[in-house]
Amino acid sequence: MYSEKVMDHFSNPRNVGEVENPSGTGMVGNPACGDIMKLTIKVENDKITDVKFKTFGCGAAIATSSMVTELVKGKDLTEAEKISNATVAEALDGLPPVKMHCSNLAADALHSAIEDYKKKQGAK
Amino acid sequence: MYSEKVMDHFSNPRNVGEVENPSGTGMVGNPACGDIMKLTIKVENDKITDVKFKTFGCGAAIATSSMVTELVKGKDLTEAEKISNATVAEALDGLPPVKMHCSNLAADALHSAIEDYKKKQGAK
Amino acid sequence: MNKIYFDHNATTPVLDEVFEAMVPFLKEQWGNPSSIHWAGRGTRKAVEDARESVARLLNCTPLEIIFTSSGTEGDNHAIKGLAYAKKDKGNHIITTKVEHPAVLNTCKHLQKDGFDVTYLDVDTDGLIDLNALKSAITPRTILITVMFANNETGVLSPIKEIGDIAKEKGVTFHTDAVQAAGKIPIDLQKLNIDLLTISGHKLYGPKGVGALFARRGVRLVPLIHGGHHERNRRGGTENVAGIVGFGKACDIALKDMDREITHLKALRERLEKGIAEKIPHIKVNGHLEKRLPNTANISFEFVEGESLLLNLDMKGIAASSGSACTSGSLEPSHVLLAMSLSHELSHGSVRFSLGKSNTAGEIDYLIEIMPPIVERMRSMSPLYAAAK
Amino acid sequence: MNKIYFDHNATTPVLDEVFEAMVPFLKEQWGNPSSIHWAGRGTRKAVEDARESVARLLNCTPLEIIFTSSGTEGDNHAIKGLAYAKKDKGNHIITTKVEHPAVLNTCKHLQKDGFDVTYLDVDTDGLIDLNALKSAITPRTILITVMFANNETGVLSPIKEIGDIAKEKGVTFHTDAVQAAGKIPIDLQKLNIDLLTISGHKLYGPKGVGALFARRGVRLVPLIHGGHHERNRRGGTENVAGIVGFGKACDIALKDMDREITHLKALRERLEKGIAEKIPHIKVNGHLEKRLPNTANISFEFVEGESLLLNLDMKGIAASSGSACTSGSLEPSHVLLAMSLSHELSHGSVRFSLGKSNTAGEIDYLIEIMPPIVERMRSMSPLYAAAK
Ligand SMILES: Cc1ncc(COP(=O)(O)O)c(C=O)c1O
Ligand SMILES: Cc1ncc(COP(=O)(O)O)c(C=O)c1O
Repeated sequence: MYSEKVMDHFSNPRNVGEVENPSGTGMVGNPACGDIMKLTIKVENDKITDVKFKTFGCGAAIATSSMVTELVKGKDLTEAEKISNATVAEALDGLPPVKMHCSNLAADALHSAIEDYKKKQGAK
Repeated sequence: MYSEKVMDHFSNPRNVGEVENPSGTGMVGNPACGDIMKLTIKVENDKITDVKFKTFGCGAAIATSSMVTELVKGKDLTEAEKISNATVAEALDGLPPVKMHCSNLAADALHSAIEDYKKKQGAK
Repeated sequence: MNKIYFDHNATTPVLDEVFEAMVPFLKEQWGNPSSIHWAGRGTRKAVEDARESVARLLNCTPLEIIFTSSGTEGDNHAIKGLAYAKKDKGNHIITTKVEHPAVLNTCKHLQKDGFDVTYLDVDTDGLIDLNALKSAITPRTILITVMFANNETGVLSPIKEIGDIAKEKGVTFHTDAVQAAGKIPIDLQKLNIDLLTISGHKLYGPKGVGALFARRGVRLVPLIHGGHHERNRRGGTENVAGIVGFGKACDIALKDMDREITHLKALRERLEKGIAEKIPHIKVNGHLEKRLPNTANISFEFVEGESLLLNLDMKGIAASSGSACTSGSLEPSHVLLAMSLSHELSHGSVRFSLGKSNTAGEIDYLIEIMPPIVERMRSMSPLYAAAK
Repeated sequence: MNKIYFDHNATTPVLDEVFEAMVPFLKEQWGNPSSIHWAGRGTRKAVEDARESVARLLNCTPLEIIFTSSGTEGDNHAIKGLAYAKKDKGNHIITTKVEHPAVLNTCKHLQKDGFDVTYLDVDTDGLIDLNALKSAITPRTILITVMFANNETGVLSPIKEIGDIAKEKGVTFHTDAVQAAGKIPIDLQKLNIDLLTISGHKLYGPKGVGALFARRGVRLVPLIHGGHHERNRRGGTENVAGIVGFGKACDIALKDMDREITHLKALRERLEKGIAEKIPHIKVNGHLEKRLPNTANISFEFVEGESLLLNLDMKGIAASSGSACTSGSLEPSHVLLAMSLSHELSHGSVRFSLGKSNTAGEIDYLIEIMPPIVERMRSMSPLYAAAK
C-alpha cells in the first residue's frame, strides 16, 4: 500500500518531539478524522533552524509529518511557505488515494506554525 | 438422474412397434410438450394379449412406454384400466420430479387405446 | 470406455496451467486482499494482475473490469444496474428472444417492476433485423442488451452495427459475451459496447468467477452492496484463487486464439459433413457463416434430443440438447422456436460444442456410432413412420 | 521472521483437508452439475453432499440452503429479497447501527428505494435493547435483521430473544451469522430465525462461496435471476470446487467446535490479561461474556490503530484495525462509535481474532513486543503529552 519512502519515514521518523521555546506552533487535524499533527519551529533570521513534530495518526500521517520536517529544516520562511501538501506527498513517492486528503496535513501544520510565529512577531 | 430401471427400459425397450390389426390404438401427447406416444393393443376375450408402443420423447417417455406394455400384457381389461401413470412411475422406481407430468403419459395412452377398442366394439 | 466431451458451451475443463496458478492461493496465500498486513499484500497484487489479464483479452483498461461470481451475476448486474441507474431517464429495454435465461429472466423480472421490454424476433438463421432494432428505439429506451454469441447455436449477433446504432441514439449497449469471450476476438476499442459480461468456466477457467466490463463513465446501481471491494461496485471478499485462475485462462485464450479457431473450424466441418453424409433428415441450425467456430447445433428429425443424448452418453459421448428438458423445464428450446423451427425439430436438436482437446478421431467415432442410434430411435418414433 | 496471524475474522487459511477435497473438482471432475451426461453426474452429487454438510452445521434441512458467492451476497439476497417480496405488506425494516457494511449498505440502498429503516442503538457493551426493538416494530415492519456476532468486537446479539419477538409479531427475522458460524453452535431447530447468512472463508473454507439459509416457506425475490440452479432461487453455474471445500470446512467446524472453543478462550484470556498487565491506558471493547471465543478488540489510548498495525506487521504479526481506514475510508469504526467510544479510542483500536493454529507462544511474543511499540507511538503523540 505505502511506498518504501513512506515506510522509511514511518519506521524511522525524523525530528520527533517538541522544539524548546518554539518560535511558532502549528496544530491541525481532529480526532474524528483520526489525524492530529503538532509542529513546533524555531526561527532565526527568517530561517527555520529547528523543527519537530508530534502526530497522532496513521502511517501516512506520521510519514508526512516526518518528511515535512526534513524538507523545511534550514529553509527561509518564504521558501518554506511554498511547500504544499502535494510537495510532501511527492517527496514521499506518492500516497495511496484514500490518504491524499485527511492524512496529508503536514504542510498545513507547517503553515500554521509559521503564521503563529508571524503573529507573535507582529505582537512584539 | 434416472433410476436403473428407467435406464434399463430406455436402453432395452420392450414391445416396440405396432400390433398388426390392432383391436385398439391410443395416441397421446403433442410435439410442443416433446412427447408423443402411440400404443396399439390386441384384445381377446377381454384380455390384452399383445401390446406394442412407438414413442417420440425423452428417456422417461420411452421407459414409461416400455414399462406400461410389460405391466399390461396378459391382463384383463378391468385390471389394465386400473393402471395409472403413478403405477408406471412406481414400477420404474420413480421418475425425476420434472418428468412426472409431461413424460409420464404411458398409462394415458393405454386408457386411450382401451377406449378406442371399446368404441369399436360398441360400433359393431 | 473412452470419454469424449463435446459440451464445451456448457462448461470447459480447467486447464492444468490454470489449476497450477490457483494452487498457491488455496494453500499458502490465503490472505484477504483488503488486509494491509503481510497476509493481504500478495493476494491484492494477484487480483490486480488477473484484472490486467482480463482487460488484455478484451482490450480495455483494468479499471473497467469488475469481478463477479458468474456470467449470470454479470448479466444481472449490468441489466438491473443500468435500469435502476437510468430509471429517471426512461423505462424501456430492448433485447431479443434468443438470449440466455440470465438475460431473459432478468428482463422478465424488470417487467414486473415497471419496465417495458421489447423482445426482438430473429430470422430462421437466428439473426435480428437491424431495422427492427432501430424502429424499436424510443426516447424512453435506456438499454439494448443483445448477446454476442448464442450458446445453443453459436450464432454471432451484428455487434458492431448494434453498437453504432446504440451510440448514435444515445442508448447504453450491453452484450452477454459469455460464449464469445476466449473463442473469438473481442476488441472493446473498436466496438461501441458499454457493458459486457464474461464467465471463467466457459474459457477453461474455474467455475464461480466472471467479469463485467463497464466502460468508464457508465454508472450502475450495484447488485451486491457491501464493503469497498471492486471500487465500491461489488461487495464481498474476492474469490482470489478463482480470479487468479480466470486471469490465467484469459492469458492462454488470448495466446492460443488463432490456432484454436483453425482447429475448431476444421473439426466442426468434419462433424457436420460426416453427419450429413451418413444421416438423412437432419438440419444444421443457425447461420452457417456467422457462427462461433466450435458450435454445431443439429436437429435430427423424428427423434427427441434427450433420448439421443442418453444414447450418446452410454457410448461415452457428452453433448447437450437444445431443449431445456435437461435442466428442469420441459419447454423446447426457446432459441430454436424463435428461429421458426417446428416443435418437433426444436425438441430433436443436439448441440455439439467442441474444444481444445477434441480430435479428428473423436469426431470420426461420433460419425460412426451416431447413425445406428438415430436409426433405432427413429424406428421407435410414431412420427417417423407417419413421415415415410 | 515468524509470521503470526491474529486476523481470523478477516479471513482464515484454507485447511489442508479442505484443499484436498477441492482438488478433484478442479482437475478431473470439472463437469457442469446441470449436465445430464457423465461429466455432470459426479459434480451434481458433490454439490448436494456439500449442501448436507452445511445443513448439518446449522441443524436445518438441505432444501433450506442456497449456495451463494459470499456472505455479502447472502446478506443482499436475504434483505433485498425479503423486502421486495413483502413490499405490499409493509416497507419498514429494523436493523442495528453495528451491522457489517453488507447489511448497512443494503439497508441504505433500500431507503433510497422507498423503505424505512430503523437503526437500533447499542449500549456501551455493544448490545441492543430488546424493549427498544419491540417498540420499533410497527404494523408495517416486514423484516428485522440483526447480526449473530459482531465482526469487530465479537459481541453476540440476543438471537433467541429477537427470534421470539419476531415470531410473536409475525415479522421475518434475518441474521448475519458470518462470524458466528463454525465458531459457536447454531441450532436452527431451536432458534426462530427465518434467514441466516454464512460465508466459507471465515470458517477455513475457500473464498468465493457462502450460503443463505431460508426457512421453508419464506419467499424471496431472487437477487440473481437466471437458470434453474438452486431450485430457481439463485442463477449461475455452481462454483463446484468452492462448494465442496465449503462443505468439508463445515464438517470439520462441527466436529472440532467444542475443542476449538476451549482452545480459543484460553488464548484470548492470556492475550487480554497479558496486555492489561503490561500496557496502561487500554480498554477491551464489547461485552466481556457475550462474545465470540476468539475475538479481542482493544483500544490503546493516544495512538491510532493503523500505526500500531503497521508496527505489528513489521514484526510479522497480522491483526486488524477497528478503523475502516484500512479499507478505503477514513471513518473511525462505526461499531465502536455506536458503543459510545470517543473518536480517539475508536481510532486507536486493534482487533486480534484468533484461530485454530494459534499458540500460547504466539500470544507471549505479542505481549513481549507490543509494549515498546505502544510506548514509542505514544511518545510521538500530541495527545499523550497533553494527557500526562
Ligand atoms: C459480519 C460479517 N458479515 C458479512 C461479511 C461479508 O462476508 P464475505 O466477505 O464473504 O462477503 C463479513 C466479512 O467480511 C462479516 O464479518
Ligand atoms: C450466453 C450465456 N450467458 C450466460 C451464461 C451464464 O454463465 P454462468 O454459468 O457463468 O452463470 C451462459 C452459460 O451458462 C451462457 O451460455
